[in-house]
Amino acid sequence: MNLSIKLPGLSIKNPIMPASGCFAFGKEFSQCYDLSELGAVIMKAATKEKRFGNGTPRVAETASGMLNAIGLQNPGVESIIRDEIPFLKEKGVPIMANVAGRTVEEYVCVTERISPYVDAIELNISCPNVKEGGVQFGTHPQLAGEVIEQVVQVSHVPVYVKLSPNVTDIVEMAIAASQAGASGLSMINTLTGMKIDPKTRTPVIANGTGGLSGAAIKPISIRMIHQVYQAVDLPIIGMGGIESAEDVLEYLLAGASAVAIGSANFKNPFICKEVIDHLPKTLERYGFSSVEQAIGGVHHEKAGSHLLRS
Amino acid sequence: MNLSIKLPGLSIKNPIMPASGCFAFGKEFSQCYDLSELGAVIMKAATKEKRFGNGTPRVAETASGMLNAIGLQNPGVESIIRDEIPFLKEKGVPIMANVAGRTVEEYVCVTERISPYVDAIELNISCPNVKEGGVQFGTHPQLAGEVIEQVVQVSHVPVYVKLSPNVTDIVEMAIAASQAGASGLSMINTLTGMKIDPKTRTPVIANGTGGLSGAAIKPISIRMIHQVYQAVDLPIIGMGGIESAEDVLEYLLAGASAVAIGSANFKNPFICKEVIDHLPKTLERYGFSSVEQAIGGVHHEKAGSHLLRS
Amino acid sequence: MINELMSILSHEPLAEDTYRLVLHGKMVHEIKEPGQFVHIRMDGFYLRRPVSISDYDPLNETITLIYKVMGDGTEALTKQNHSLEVLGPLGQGFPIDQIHANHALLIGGGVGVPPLYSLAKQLRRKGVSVTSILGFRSKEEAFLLEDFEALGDVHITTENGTLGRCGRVTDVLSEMAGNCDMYFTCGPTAMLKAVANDLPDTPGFLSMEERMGCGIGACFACVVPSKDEKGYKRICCDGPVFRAEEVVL
Amino acid sequence: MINELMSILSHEPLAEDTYRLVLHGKMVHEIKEPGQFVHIRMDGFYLRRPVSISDYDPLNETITLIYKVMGDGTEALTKQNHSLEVLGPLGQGFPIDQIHANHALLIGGGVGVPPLYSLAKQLRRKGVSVTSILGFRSKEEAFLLEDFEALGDVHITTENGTLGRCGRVTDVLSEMAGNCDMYFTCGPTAMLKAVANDLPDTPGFLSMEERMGCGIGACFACVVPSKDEKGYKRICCDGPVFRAEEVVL
Ligand SMILES: Cc1cc2nc3c(=O)[nH]c(=O)nc-3n(C[C@H](O)[C@H](O)[C@H](O)COP(=O)(O)OP(=O)(O)OC[C@H]3O[C@@H](n4cnc5c(N)ncnc54)[C@H](O)[C@@H]3O)c2cc1C
Ligand SMILES: Cc1cc2nc3c(=O)[nH]c(=O)nc-3n(C[C@H](O)[C@H](O)[C@H](O)COP(=O)(O)OP(=O)(O)OC[C@H]3O[C@@H](n4cnc5c(N)ncnc54)[C@H](O)[C@@H]3O)c2cc1C
Ligand SMILES: Cc1cc2nc3c(=O)[nH]c(=O)nc-3n(C[C@H](O)[C@H](O)[C@H](O)COP(=O)(O)O)c2cc1C
Ligand SMILES: Cc1cc2nc3c(=O)[nH]c(=O)nc-3n(C[C@H](O)[C@H](O)[C@H](O)COP(=O)(O)O)c2cc1C
Ligand code: FES
Ligand code: FES
Repeated sequence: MNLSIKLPGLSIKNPIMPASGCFAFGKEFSQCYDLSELGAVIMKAATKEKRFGNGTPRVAETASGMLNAIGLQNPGVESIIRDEIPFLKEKGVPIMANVAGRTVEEYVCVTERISPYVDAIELNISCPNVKEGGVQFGTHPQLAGEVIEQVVQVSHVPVYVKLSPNVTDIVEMAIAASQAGASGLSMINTLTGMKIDPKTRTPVIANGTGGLSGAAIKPISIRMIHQVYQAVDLPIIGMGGIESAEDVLEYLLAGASAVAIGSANFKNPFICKEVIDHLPKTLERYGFSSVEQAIGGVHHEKAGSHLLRS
Repeated sequence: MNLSIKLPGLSIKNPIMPASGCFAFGKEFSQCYDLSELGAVIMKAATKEKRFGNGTPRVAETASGMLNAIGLQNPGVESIIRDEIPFLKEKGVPIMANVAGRTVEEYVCVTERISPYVDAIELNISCPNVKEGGVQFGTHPQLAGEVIEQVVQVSHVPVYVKLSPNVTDIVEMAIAASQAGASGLSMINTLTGMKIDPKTRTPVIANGTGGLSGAAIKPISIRMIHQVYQAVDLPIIGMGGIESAEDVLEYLLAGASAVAIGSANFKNPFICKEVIDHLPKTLERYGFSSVEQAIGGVHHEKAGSHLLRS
Repeated sequence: MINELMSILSHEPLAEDTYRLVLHGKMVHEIKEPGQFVHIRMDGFYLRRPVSISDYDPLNETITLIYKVMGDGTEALTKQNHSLEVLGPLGQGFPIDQIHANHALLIGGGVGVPPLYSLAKQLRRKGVSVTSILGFRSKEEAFLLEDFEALGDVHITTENGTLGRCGRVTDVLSEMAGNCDMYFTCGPTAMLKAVANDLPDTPGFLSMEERMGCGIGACFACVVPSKDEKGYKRICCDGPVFRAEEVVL
Repeated sequence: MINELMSILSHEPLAEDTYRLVLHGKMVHEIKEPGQFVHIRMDGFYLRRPVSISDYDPLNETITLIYKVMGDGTEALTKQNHSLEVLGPLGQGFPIDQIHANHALLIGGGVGVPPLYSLAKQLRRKGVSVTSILGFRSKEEAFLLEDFEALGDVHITTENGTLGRCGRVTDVLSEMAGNCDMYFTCGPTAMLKAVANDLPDTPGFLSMEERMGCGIGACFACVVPSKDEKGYKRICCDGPVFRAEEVVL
């Protein structure tokens, strides 16, 4: 079974990567399995300076999902280059750097610094958990276009834009990214949510709101990828609630070329490896002979062969 | 324990109502309990002519939720007035009519016809499951304002506007509704989603996309109500994933004045009555002596009393 | 219709991926006719699962279900051994009291077979002769054969030919049709359609399937177009059993 | 660190809303020191639940947890009787091998008491005298009293005065402080803060709590500000046990 896939900047042996922010810089999970088994690693967001992030509690449990408001805590781009990337390089796994910022200048500066050391950039214009920067770029096509254009100009490697689902029209955002020179899309970041504790009468998350992730959001992500696949000719890294090889196949069929697994790493730290192990059999069971073949499958299928009706 | 609440058009003895589309016109559920136990009933959407709706399958299961694309099937406003409303009147339960349409004219016409027979209108500008009409009004503040204004003019009873969560800025929509003369808001309708069956390589729902409801979406609804409560001075009927009296309290604290229970009626047809029965004890346990007292509670609470920290 | 926590009296494999589940509870007293169904709730699943009542015994207060593992929900069902939250009985079954026939033909495909069993028993009790055509994918997946044989002639088809005639139920239908004056069928919609087409002049009843939300008529998830003025039927409450001429397949 | 399906050897109420759970498995061999914890996964809950290891026995391959019902997850935990998916051992516990003390003071509040038990036993094994101050809400919620008494002096406080001194652990702290040359404390953050403030000159260790995502250091959910250059510690992997002067409470 051929699991490999070629994407801008990433020639990966399978389409499975841990999602940004759910895997730190890989050290912790390297206790669980050999990181070289992964298609690639998407690192935790990098900002120019180190950030402490939001107050705690930073996570809350929801039905089939969770809220988080970490607030982009990270040691800053220089420390990531110095202290984190060498470890991943040594493991021999392709690296994607998730880049965040408060201003266009910060995005540009971080990309300029980090892009020579990684295989691709994931431009995070969609983090709902920081007060300034981040999400406003991700909800206005014009602002998005501006930051993407400038980042693409300075980047040494292809730039994937990570889209926010908190928008009326995801296609409009995807088109803006495409026109601004993005090489690919990452879909989706978290949906803004809140949980209130009736005991304290306050939001559970210190920040008030947090980003909703996990199985709960999968139908929204699948819908958005399905829409964007039809409208924009860019490869998509799909994510949101992936927990099994079947879920991966659903993403591929919707139009993703590769996927990232986020919160499920917390449920089961071995999940990425397990999904990789199960993927060949799953593809086979549903009649596919490669990952490539499944991509966008639902768009090519003729209607009318519905199981219930046959 | 005082559960009663006074809203425009609705003086209700408790804040619990079945959500539109999940209770038809009440006949089926009247086999389960006496409908007069309910705060009010929100009827299935009414359109001018009868509609058959979408092809089947129309529902799919998701993690802690479901997708539906019924497509506003209903017998048409005249039949609803003639064949359905008398039954509910006889039960002595306040009635809210959910009004849908393809054009401003249809919304106006249905409201004109039905409003004399009911206590309030829930203006459905947020159904994601019909190709034309419906959701475009719910995602553009200006279009929303226009239809709301005209509907308010002809309505004999207060108009609540049912907002779609599929927007970048829910506050903007709420403000548009308020400025156009709405008496209240209903939040939220379903989020557009999709599920793909790898066996058939097609979407499970015949319509392709469907509306996501259930516990999965509760954090999104709570967040939106929390935002809108601060920005707009209109009473809010909260909904999305309510399954327990604790959930009701969470909605009240976020800023809802009453709530509607939708998909959970399918899990447990007795749910509305059970929640009403549990509500007094639940309010008491968390230190409230009435429903009124809990409304917007999280906005009045001073921070710093967090359980985990005390 | 009640929502009952029913205890599980027995739960055993019957054929490949197919299980027989015997439930105990008061619900049995509300069953009106064969062909009604129950709606099963399980932890971790948002929607209930509809399953036909295959047999029931008011004296011992039992309801028997036969189901096949089709996905995660039925897979999880196989692990239940203590009790189950069941809503039912639901829908309209075969109107046994109004049926006047001499020789009934029962045509069941796969998990369409179970509801026909209790029907067959009740038809015999009324003095109606019963011939059954039961279609399965393979010998390993076939079940209830002896039970049906005790009630009349049985013709088996399997898609892979490992038991009975190789092919589908419709392949033997023409040979049988002449003898019967009424038919009853349950199975995939495509099969129902083929059967109804093959027996245009015989009065017949179809038991239908569709994905369900509420199961009680309130959500309009399970509609099928109908020939009456209203234009649709809800499978969960107007059916699942319909007269063949009522619905548009 | 392993993820193990551990079998449940016993699971019984210990005090009001408080349970003792004895698990069997290989994980015990990886425990380095008292104060480490495990991360428990249960069906229907998206996040795992962190619970301290209260006692462990490599010979019999058992791990003992003591937990209190605080919400839906721990409520569901009480119903588990067969096996449990457990990730562990996690975090840094009390560095028992590096501890040089003559007389240790242990201060535990509520469900902060369990991890101190195995610590107390190991301190005694090293020849360190142990005095314990255990605080509970009420007599009904108190537990492990005899177990601690077997290891040294025990002072009990309850908030409602139904057992021992009426009040909080800090109310008896000053009386004890003089005798000890090192302290160890676990409980709500407010209590840890009060204890650390009351014993500014005594070297001490705090075991902390925070809501967790991964439990292994990868998500940054569980940080606490620290006094070093990095500025933070992750409770799940740098802790849960810290030297009092390391963290900012
Ligand atoms: C009136 C009625 C009677 C039935 N009687 C029987 C019976 O006696 N024995 C039996 O084995 N099966 C019966 N079925 C089919 C049975 O309901 C499905 O096989 C079952 O719901 C599949 O659930 P799952 O979780 O395994 O599959 P999944 O595919 O994981 O289910 C996902 C969702 O789709 C629904 N779904 C999937 N397939 C069907 C289907 N064929 N019909 C309706 N809903 C479906 C499920 O209920 C669930 O909501 C009946 C269906 C209906 C409508
Ligand atoms: C390192 C560590 C060790 C612990 N050891 C013990 C122990 O030995 N005995 C014991 O009874 N309890 C212990 N706790 C607390 C225990 O984790 C919580 O009581 C438990 O998670 C509550 O779960 P719930 O589902 O009942 O509550 P819910 O409020 O329903 O839980 C919702 C979410 O919040 C989290 N949460 C709620 N309260 C806490 C808390 N105090 N700390 C961390 N997360 C929380 C839950 O894990 C879950 O993710 C420990 C916590 C930590 C961090
Ligand atoms: C704890 C946590 C931290 C995250 N941090 C980041 C981040 O730093 N940058 C980013 O682009 N996305 C971040 N995300 C979003 C994920 O990468 C992913 O897009 C989202 O969680 C959906 O996938 P999932 O449902 O598999 O978790 C974070 C998610 C979680 C749960
Ligand atoms: C099957 C189904 C049909 C619905 N039909 C309507 C409708 O006709 N009009 C409407 O405004 N909302 C409709 N809704 C949306 C619900 O009223 C409600 O806003 C939504 O489902 C969220 O609540 P819940 O999570 O409790 O289901 C429908 C929802 C479902 C599940
Ligand atoms: S399943 Fe709801 S109407 Fe039939
Ligand atoms: S819980 Fe993830 S870093 Fe501590």
